[in-house]
Amino acid sequence: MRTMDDRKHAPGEALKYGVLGGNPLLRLGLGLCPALAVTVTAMNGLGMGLATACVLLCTSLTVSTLRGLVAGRARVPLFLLVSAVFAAVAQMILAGWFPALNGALGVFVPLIAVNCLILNRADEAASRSGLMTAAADAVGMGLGYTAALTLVGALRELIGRGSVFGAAILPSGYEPMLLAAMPAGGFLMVGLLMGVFRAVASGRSGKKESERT
Amino acid sequence: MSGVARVLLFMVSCVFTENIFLTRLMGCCALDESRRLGAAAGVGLFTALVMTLSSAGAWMVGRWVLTPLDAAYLQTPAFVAVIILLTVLCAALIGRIRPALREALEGSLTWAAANCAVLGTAVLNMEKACSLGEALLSGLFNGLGFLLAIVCMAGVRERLAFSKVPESLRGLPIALISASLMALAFMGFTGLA
Amino acid sequence: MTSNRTFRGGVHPLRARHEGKAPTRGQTVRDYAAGTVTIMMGMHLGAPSEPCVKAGDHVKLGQVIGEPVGPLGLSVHASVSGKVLAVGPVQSVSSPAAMAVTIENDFRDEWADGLRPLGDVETCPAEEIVPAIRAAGVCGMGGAAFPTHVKLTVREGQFCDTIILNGAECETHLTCDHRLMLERGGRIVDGLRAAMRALNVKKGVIAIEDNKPDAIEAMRRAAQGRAGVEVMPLRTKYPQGGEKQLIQVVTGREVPAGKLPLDVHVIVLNVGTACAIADAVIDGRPLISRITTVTGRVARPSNLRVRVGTSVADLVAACGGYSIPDAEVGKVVLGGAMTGFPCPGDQVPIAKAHNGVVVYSRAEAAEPEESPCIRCGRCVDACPIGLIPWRLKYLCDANDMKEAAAQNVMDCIVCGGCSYICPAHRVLTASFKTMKDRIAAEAKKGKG
Amino acid sequence: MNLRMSPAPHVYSSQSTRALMLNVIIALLPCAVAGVWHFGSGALTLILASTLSAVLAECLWQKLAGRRVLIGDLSAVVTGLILGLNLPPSAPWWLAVLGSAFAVVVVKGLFGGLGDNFVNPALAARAMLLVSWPKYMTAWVAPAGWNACVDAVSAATPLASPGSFTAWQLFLGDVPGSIGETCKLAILLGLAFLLLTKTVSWRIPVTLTASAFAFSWIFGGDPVAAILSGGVLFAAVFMATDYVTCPMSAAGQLVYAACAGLLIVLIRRYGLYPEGVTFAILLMNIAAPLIDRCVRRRVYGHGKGANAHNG
Repeated sequence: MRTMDDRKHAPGEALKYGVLGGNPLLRLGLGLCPALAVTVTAMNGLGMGLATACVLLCTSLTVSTLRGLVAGRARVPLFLLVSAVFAAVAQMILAGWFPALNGALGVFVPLIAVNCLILNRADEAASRSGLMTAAADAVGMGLGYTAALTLVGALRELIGRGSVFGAAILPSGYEPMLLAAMPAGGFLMVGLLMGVFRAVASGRSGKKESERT
Repeated sequence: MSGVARVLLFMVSCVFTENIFLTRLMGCCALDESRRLGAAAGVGLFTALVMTLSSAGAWMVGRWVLTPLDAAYLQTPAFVAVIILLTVLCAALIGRIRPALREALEGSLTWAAANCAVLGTAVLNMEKACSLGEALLSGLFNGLGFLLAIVCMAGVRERLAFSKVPESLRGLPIALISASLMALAFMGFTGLA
Repeated sequence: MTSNRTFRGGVHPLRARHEGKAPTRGQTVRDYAAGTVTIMMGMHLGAPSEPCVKAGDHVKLGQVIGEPVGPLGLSVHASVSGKVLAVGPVQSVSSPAAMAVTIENDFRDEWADGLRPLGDVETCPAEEIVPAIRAAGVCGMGGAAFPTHVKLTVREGQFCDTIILNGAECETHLTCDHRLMLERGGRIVDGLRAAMRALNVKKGVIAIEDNKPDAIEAMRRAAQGRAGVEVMPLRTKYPQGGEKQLIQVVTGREVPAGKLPLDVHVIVLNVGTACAIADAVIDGRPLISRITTVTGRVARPSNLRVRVGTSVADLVAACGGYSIPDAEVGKVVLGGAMTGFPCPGDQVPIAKAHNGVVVYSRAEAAEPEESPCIRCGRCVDACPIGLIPWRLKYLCDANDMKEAAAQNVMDCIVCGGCSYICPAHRVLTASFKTMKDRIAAEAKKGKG
Repeated sequence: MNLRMSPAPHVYSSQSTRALMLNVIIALLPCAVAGVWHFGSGALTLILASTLSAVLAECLWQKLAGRRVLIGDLSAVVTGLILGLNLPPSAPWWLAVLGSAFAVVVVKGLFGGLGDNFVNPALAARAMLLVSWPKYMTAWVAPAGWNACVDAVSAATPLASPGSFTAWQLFLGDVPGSIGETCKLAILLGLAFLLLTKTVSWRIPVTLTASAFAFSWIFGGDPVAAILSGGVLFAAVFMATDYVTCPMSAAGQLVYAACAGLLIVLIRRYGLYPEGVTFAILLMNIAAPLIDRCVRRRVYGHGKGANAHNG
């Protein structure tokens, strides 16, 4: 039987792991700040997720290429600098082509540089593996993060405004619950979703255990 | 309004009304450090120190180096470099003064550089086009706000250690839900400054 | 006659619906001797004594039947005269197999000759007092049963400046000390003076809760003209009679954690113990009887002067039997309701330190169901030494010995106040006792 | 004879969780009656809706989470009742239902149930409703008897228009405001009952009120009006005294109540929200674990006092 780690390193499995079982936000608790701050709407969530995913991919590839050059204490600062460079690039692209989204995300675009998700993947995966594996890991994690942010954004938008991606979903008589769009609502939504994900995952593994025996 | 009153109002704004952790949602990655009160206070103090210094440092680099060179696009990497430098310096300083403390915080110190509250404060200072003194104070007060939030959080979490929290919510999820209720309470400060 | 002298914390079980003293408070002490007595060898703190009689022997009143063993050893004396029926293990309150000597009473009460009376406590040779107490087998009669001669031994470098007689009797239900003070106040003062003279102590304080004004009056009269003896009324509050609380209230000193009262130059004796000291010194009488309060669900609640070794069943019979059908008897407690020990059966014999027998019906004995802690803080208010019981409880449940010790669980005096007051009926005191025993055992293991 | 062997103590005080909760419910009744007297059918509907839904939500949550159903301890009734009395009389019924569900499930249940929540459920729910649906939570009607909410004559509270009501009106509750908080006479009756039955101690209600009085005087307001308007008294008696969320040590409770009073005045005077009581007490709830840690009784035989006589 292959271990979890083996599975993570096969590209297809890495994708699935990143989106579901090892979802960076909802299972691993990485990259919390943007997930709480900008996910007021589904669109913001999607945009933030994709931008982070791109920076993650580029950083992972770079770190993987440079692996072996730096080790020990100096590695975290190096990862930070690499992701800062790509975050600056992402900021310029967003500002140039998607100014509205860039405005909505605000200070959290440069803050991609210090997103724990990127640091964690650079440290745990990219600096220890080849280009292909690093890329698969980054894409899986990036997509998983994007999916989670979009989900949080969609739910908060639905409850806080009655719409998803700007399209009104709930009947016009719905009285939006403004809390959902506030910081308190963000904390609550992410916390609850994490609990749900964990409950589902433990329910599944429990089921598997019982099937096996 | 007198200078002292303005500073006071600015402090209330940073620490309570616009608390960087509970209202502006930066530095939440440090949520995991808030399990024990002692550790939380240590991390909070260190972060506040780094924040104060790097706010000023980043301001100097931004205003005196990047602006004259017309290199604003380098702001993020440059600020990150400043923050890393100051973090390492502060950690070394603490190691000199209180070696035991340095050892106790070893794991968390490096990551303080990756705390987005630090970079966030520096970036926001540039956006507000404030003076050096204001940048320094902003770093200090936001750092205090961060300290307050994480210490309160740790107090609550130490209490939660005795609670019958459902299995799937233990740890980070219930910490986030606690933070949610704290953020709700902090909304009461709205309008104070 | 009310007093404001008290400690911080505590509870008021007497003011609540559990006023248990009323039925026996006004009853003169009656003598009672049972047909057979079962005298345990381990009635005191310390190693059980070695039996020195065998089945079939005839023993006289006051004859030594158990020889002391070890540094905390104590002699045991026959409490009746008659034939030894058996020497062997019996069920005691704390152990299913405690070594004991069973004697059939011939009701002749022939005294054995052995102990030498010293006469008047004010004139007898001071250095002979402690040996006399030791020979008489006197131990603390308030509950802990610590050998009294050991307590009255002051080692090199230590000194004692105050002896406190504990007449607080803060436990619910018990009135034996109250009656003793009313009926034999002079003897109590004699005992105190004997102890004071033995250790050359100038100050003796008799501390009494202010719910016993008649006892305060009686003791004041008895103490008149006696050198250095003073009666001090205290506020009625549980556990006012706790050793540490008493020292704090009377002298303003605190016994440091892990230390003994003598470290703050104080010795605390129960009034019953003082009486036993006087009997030993003046008359050369060993400790063979004591006053025990028998109350609760018995037909005639009374204070009985009983021979050591009388069974609970005999005591109840002497009080007219159970006032409820036998099947309805739910719990029998040796001692008071706050700290007493539950009896495994009514054949258990009374030891030197058993000051009460309280009988509960099944309904009264039913424990309320434990529910979640609501953090009301009543336990924090009630703790006489400033612990945080609700938090300790979680640590004990999690078996976190290190943290529980750091939160001072070892300082818990197991008074029961927190458990009594808890509206969620959490099992607090018992958990702390278990944790204390466990930590003590661990420490012993580490040492040896 | 089958004797029980449970360890000491063998007696218990007559207070139980259920009895304490029942005392609080009884103490709340005068406020509820006064609220219905002033605000009529709307108030009654809200009180019933919030109480019933709180009990229902507690029952459902405990079943769903696989826990023992403990609605018999009446804590859900207290939460629902307090929330209902904290709503504006003209609020829609579904607001009460949502608030109760939030209080019982999110604020209390997720943390493990009674005793495990760190903020007062009713207060957190009220704050949630206030920030989520401000237009309902800040609409007030004049007290006009049974049909007050049907006619819905909108009116300003004493906090919004100070000086327009006499102290007597404020005391009897003949003013616009939340259902339970207007009639100070009813609240004082409740307080007297709670003190007589030793359900709560005097420390928090008295200190909080005194602190609000003193600080509003210091900040240049009318101190009498300050404590008679809005929810100061109701919160001081019924919400700040919540066992679960206030500090446990006596000294800690004094600090807690004094700070709460200061915060109330600060938020009222400088904050966005006209009434600071809810947020002030929530904030102090958060600080309570820290207060309990800082203000601690010295343990007998430890520290300075213990060694004073040694030597």
